Amino acid sequence: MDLKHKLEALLFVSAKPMAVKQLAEFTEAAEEEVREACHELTVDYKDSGRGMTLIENGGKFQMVTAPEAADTVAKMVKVETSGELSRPSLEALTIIAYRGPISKTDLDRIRGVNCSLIIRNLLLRGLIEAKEGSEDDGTHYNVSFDFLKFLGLGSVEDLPDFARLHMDTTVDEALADEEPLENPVI
Amino acid sequence: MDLKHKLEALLFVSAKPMAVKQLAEFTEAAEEEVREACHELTVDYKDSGRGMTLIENGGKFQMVTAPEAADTVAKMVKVETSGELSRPSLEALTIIAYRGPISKTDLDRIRGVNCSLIIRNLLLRGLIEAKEGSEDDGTHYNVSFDFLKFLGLGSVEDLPDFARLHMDTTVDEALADEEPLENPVI
Amino acid sequence: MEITLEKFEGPLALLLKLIEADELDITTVSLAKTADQFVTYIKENKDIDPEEIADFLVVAAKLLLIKSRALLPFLYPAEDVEADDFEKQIKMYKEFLEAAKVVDKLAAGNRKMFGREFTKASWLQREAGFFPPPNASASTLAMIFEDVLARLKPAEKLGQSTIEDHINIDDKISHARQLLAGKVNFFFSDFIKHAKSKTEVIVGFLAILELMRQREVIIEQLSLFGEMEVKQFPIIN
Repeated sequence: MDLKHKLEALLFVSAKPMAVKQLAEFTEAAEEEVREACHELTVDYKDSGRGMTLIENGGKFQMVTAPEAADTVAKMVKVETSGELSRPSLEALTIIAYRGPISKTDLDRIRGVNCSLIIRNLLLRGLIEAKEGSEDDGTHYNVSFDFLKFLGLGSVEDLPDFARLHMDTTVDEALADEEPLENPVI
Repeated sequence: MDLKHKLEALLFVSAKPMAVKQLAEFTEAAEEEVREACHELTVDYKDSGRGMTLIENGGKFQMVTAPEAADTVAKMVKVETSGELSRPSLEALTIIAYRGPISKTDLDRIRGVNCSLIIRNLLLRGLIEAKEGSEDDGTHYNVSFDFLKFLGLGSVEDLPDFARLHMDTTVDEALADEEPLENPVI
Repeated sequence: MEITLEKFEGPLALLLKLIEADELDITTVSLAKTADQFVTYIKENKDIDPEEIADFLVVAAKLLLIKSRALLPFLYPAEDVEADDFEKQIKMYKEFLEAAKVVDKLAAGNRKMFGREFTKASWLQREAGFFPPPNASASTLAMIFEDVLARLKPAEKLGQSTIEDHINIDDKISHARQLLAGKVNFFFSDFIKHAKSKTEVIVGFLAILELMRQREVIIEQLSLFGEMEVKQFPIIN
């Protein structure tokens, strides 16, 4: 793969602006080459009317949607952030409310499925917040203050039956009971 | 902006698999047109050796980095260390990939052994997904987008020998003739 | 011959390994030949997961049936549909084993694809967006959490007792020996009268076949599907 398309892959994946220096490091190319290739890519995108474009700011490049696609994207954002929550999403939100702060791994194990996409959606809607933990502790999730306010509560402890449900040992037993997965995680 | 590039913008921003149905809604196009445009986009990407590609699974599309960029992107992205797949897990995963959607009963029959724990672990790891069926149809399993990304496949149909193993009549005969296993244990 | 089996590999994997160790093709004949080795493996490998043992016994029973048909064809005049199906099943399983190797190779090929990182900022103009769902209320949450607890609770216990009930072939053999200690014969139907599951019947049958192999008993069946009479092996001077 040529430099231009390696850069394209990196800029696509990164949600943040990327410094030319970093890009040069990951692609093992000279900074000048990187800058040049990024400019070429920008021109390519414009010429072929693509859905994305590159913007340059203070020596950093970022891939963003083309301004012409703004309306379409806005429609998607609106639909994805409004409306009712699905049952699985409500369940994840509930577990985070009664058991937070909780790690993704524990949430996955309680629900029995991988909850990555659900967590994203709850984050996007501002219903939960991520708290970066230490290295081996990982990210933990809590319901947001906005969401508590929306429910008319001052804190999670005001949730119905909080003391009993929060302390219920079933969850701890289920998490502890868990058979060790084969080969760390299969 | 034409449909193809609107879709490109949506798939870029969403950063997750999007259903054809939703994409059609956001772009105000017919589902068939959307599917076609996504396929065209995939071919465009491949032909010009771009850093991204589209993958397809169960009526959804996701924009991901091209497999050729794997080494470069891996330098930037923290690759989750989820451990190797054990042989039995790999076997079950393969059967689900080729024969999905498949019920647990049919999977058990093909492997000749109860696969409950393996299914559970694959679900937690996000490599397969469960789809609840109707009352007498039961839960069926499919491989996920993460599975395709893990192998670098555009869709399950790109698996070697897919058509033959997917359609293999011996499977159907063997399963049809088999008396229902009375789920010996668990 | 050393054959090792990983947890969850299951009886078909064992069977294929046995057949391949003998460099045989998958045919009814090779299945019949493998029956004894298969049973011996189960007996000698006490570390087969108790949760899996029933699955192994089901296959053992099929193999022994195929073997007995091969040895005593006149007892089974009908076409051997079951053996053919079983043969097909093994072949199909083997195909998927091959496919799994290919999948493993793909995974090792480092052609991983990556999705885009998710951040709120990449979706929203202002990060501070808050979009409450109309269907979430404090009482709904409490109700759902009760559901979650209920779902987590019973799951474990069920499995345990079923396993305890499951059935040891040695026990069945001793039971059969006991029955024969006092008399010269008994009916198979009496032997399995108290069986609680199909598996237990199969294990009972396996026990009798094993005793037959060890020349402790003979079986007589006067008509097709008729009652089987289990007798002490005649002592001939």
